[in-house]
Amino acid sequence: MSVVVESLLRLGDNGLILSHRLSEVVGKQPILEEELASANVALDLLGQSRLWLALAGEIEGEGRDADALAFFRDVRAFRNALLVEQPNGDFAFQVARQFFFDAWHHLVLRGLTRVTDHRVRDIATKASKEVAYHVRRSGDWVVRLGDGTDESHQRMQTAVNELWPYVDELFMDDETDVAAHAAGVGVLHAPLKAAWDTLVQDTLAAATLTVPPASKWPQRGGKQGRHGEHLGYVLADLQYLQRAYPGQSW
Amino acid sequence: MSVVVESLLRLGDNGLILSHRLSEVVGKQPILEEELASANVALDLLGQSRLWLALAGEIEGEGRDADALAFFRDVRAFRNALLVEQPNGDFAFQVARQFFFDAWHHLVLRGLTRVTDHRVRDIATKASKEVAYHVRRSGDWVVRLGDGTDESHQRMQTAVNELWPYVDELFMDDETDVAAHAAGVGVLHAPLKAAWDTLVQDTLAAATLTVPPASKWPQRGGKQGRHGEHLGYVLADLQYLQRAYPGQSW
Amino acid sequence: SPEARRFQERVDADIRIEPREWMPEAYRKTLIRQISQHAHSEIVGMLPEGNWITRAPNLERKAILLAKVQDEAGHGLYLYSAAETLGVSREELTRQLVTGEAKYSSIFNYPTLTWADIGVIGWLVDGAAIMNQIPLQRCSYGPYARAMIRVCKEESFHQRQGYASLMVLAKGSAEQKEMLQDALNRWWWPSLMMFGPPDAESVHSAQSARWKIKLFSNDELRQRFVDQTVPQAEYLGITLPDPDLRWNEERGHYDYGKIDWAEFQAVVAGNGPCNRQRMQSVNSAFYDGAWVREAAAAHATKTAERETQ
Amino acid sequence: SPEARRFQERVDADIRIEPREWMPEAYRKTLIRQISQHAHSEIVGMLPEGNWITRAPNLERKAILLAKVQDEAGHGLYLYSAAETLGVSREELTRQLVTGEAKYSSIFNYPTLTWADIGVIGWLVDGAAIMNQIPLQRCSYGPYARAMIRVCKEESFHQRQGYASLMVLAKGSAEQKEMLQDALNRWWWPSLMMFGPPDAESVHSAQSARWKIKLFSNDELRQRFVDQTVPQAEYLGITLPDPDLRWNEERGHYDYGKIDWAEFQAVVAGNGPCNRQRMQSVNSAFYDGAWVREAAAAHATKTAERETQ
Repeated sequence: MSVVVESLLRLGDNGLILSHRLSEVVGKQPILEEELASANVALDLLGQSRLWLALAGEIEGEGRDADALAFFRDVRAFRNALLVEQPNGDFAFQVARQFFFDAWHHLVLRGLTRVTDHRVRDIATKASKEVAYHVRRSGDWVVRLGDGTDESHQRMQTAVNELWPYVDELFMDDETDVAAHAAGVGVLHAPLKAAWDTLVQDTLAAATLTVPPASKWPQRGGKQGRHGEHLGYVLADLQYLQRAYPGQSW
Repeated sequence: MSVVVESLLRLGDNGLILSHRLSEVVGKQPILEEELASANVALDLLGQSRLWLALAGEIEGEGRDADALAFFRDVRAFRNALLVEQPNGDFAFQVARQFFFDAWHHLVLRGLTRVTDHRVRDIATKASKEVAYHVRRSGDWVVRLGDGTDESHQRMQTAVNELWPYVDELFMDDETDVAAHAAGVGVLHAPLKAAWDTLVQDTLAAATLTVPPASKWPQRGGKQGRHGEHLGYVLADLQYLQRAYPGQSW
Repeated sequence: SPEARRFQERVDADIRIEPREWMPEAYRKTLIRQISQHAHSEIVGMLPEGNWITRAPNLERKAILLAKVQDEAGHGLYLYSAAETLGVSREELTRQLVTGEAKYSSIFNYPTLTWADIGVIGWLVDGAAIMNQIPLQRCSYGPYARAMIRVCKEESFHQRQGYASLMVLAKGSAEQKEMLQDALNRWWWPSLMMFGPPDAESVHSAQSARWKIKLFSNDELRQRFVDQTVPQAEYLGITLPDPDLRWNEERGHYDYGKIDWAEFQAVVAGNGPCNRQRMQSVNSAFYDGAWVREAAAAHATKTAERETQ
Repeated sequence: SPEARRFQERVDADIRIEPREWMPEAYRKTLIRQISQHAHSEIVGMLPEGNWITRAPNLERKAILLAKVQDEAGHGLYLYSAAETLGVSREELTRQLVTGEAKYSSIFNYPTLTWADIGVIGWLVDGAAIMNQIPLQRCSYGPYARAMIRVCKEESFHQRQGYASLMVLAKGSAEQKEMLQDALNRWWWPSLMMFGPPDAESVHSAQSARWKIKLFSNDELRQRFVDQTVPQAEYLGITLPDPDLRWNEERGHYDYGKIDWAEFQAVVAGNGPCNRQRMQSVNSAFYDGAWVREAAAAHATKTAERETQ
């Protein structure tokens, strides 16, 4: 598979899997306003994913459209980061996962608005406006929960600590990243780490939360297709209908 | 579909779905000895299910074996009672579900050892020995939890109350049951209710638990294929591999 | 009283009643009950449809369904706001939902078993809801009437989307047609029950009609719904599960079979297939989320204190 | 001391030490650690395999896997019993597992991602375990040696079943072969790590060898495992993911590449892909189930009291 396709799948799968996780908690949010906000984020991510996957399929040129890529790949062919496949947990966990992702996602999309490939630029330009709102919202929640009650502070700190080992993967560039960057369709992620650190440290400080120490052995492999045990269950639900009734229109 | 096949599917699907629920809690039991016992029950039910489904497929004569029936029917074609598809809940809930089912199952199997069809008799004879142990075990647990601590008593009573509306379905005979009985492959269930009531009342009494009042509007429909929302998720997991890789040997 | 007389005159003259105006206490209470029940229905209604977002058959349908369920949360919000103008707090309304004191539409106590259920809910359940709500755009209470205008617009959009998704099934494989017919068979009668008990047994109706917060009777609306739906079903090529359904030339309406009101009463009383499950979902969202609401309140207080320092 | 001398003489003469006999405190402690670590591994080992019971590809494989995982619970039980003969309670052993004081085999901190992983675990992980355990059937402590006889017999059965399921994949579709190769690629190195650090870095070994509770060194067992596995892999038609693997005529053994001991240390230290997940499962089974154990104990007490009345 070409590095271009591979790098687009990474973008598309992050959106698809995180929107799936958010879809699992529809109707179960603690505040009605958050139902709207959370569904909104899920919709944005799903919409972006459709664009990235469609472009991946188009460039691949083997007749796979966004649906074929979403519904007919098995777990080892998915390219999302491990962070976004983590199960929902409590609201603090959802907020931490979202904030870590959004902060990274926004930086990546801003970078993608400046690559040479205009198709990638166009999607990134649209998406980065949406994600600018996502990161404001999730960052606000980190602060509210961190600087809320003792219980919320504790939960928020636990969530930050538990998800911390999944952050480094977002900034590790492999051969695909390097090649996609050289091909004018991708960005290098390592250089974005400093800006991410600044935003996250400032936000955690405002939230009276402690920044965890660097992970000694960060978790990685998602974007190369080495996932955790949870993703298989996501796909079982996500793909059930297409696999049970293949080749039909809906 | 013939009433014979239909009535065998009901037996087979009960075992398949309940063993699936028990499989979900493997490795998560509160006592190691119960890991063994619970897996043992799951294995028995799975084994029985394979026999019933194989016989159903054989009689149907359309080339479907037990695997085809287990892995390639969608939710509306499943014939298990609503009771067995209820999600696991806490240990008390698992115990109550198991006991209500086992007590019924044992009576049904004893009845089936006396029908005219020898294939049904043979399976029932083997299965009823296994299920005699199941009902002793689950009944013992009802007593231990009911007559244990205040907390366990409360949990056990809650479980009994929550599952009570799913009991009546087990004893409602529809046209299929009547016809299968007439054809010498099935039993009527309504006449078994008195024996079930006696066992359950005695057990709940020994457990210092209260027998709930009769359900005013009992839940039903499972054995006609009208399930709850949970079963679809069971099938998504159960059938994933077969549907993702159709037509392959494993 | 002169106030009461003046109030009724304004209602009779189709002048909207606004929050700060005088209104009979019974009018206020009836409206609170009616609006909040509608709001609760939007909230609980998210559950049976939400059940299929993760399993939608393609990405476009998934996005449409997610957006639809999001709209329902939005409708819940407008309607709670409309109820709040009558002097009841959102907290109190939520408490009534969580404790089961307040009702929500019984239709949401049925399970969504297949993908076709989602389309059928859009077509029939939203269709019935719109039939109920269109007249309420002209109801006497201003905030409610305005909320209904917005809700109806969105619901009509949902209904068209639901019907469109059924057209695809109707033109699809034998399995898809069967799935569609099966969903219709299960949802048809509960949809007819959405209009409430027959007029003969309906309470409060006369007073509500005088107050213009109920503009047509249950049976009138039900008949309109049947009349509207039959040709749509024919166009889909599916059969409504009612052997007594036929055109009555004399009445100029479709006759339809006897509704099983015992089932309706059982479901209203809490014994439908999913009542417990829905209430458990509502309760766990509420109680498990209490710490989040407390945290948000605590943070808001801290922020306000810092600003005044 | 004379007791110590006599103890060592019996060990040297291959006479089994039994629970009531005198034994050095260090021997007892080492055995408790070794046996309980083995027991804990059986318990935690249920999780990665249990992950595929509900998703097994056919009913026969499902039954085989369920029975296998059940056997592991059984092994856990025998081994806890063997440890208990050394004067430690099951409660204490469980506490050590739950708090993370006691270790379990690091291999179970890797995820099972596809069905092929289940076969590969049977083949390689059980294979490595058997390689470790066969000599222990002759170890100096009677209850442990006897437990190992039973465990080895069942594990060999599991290993054959695992290998048989891989043969089906190896003869299957291109997708299945790819799934098999991929699983091998992920499990090969962690399997080699199961034998523990290289002899040069291994602690306690000399004393354990003298006590006959460790009869071969880590590297000896690892080499045997490699020598046994290479022809099995060839028979399956798959490639072990080690470019340095080749037959060394001179040594009469296969040479193999350098093991990434940094990864091993990271996983042992708690940073493997699934360490947290496994410990969360173990903890929630233990804490969420506390009320069940309390109830069983309370009921047993009540029953005993009634019987003495």
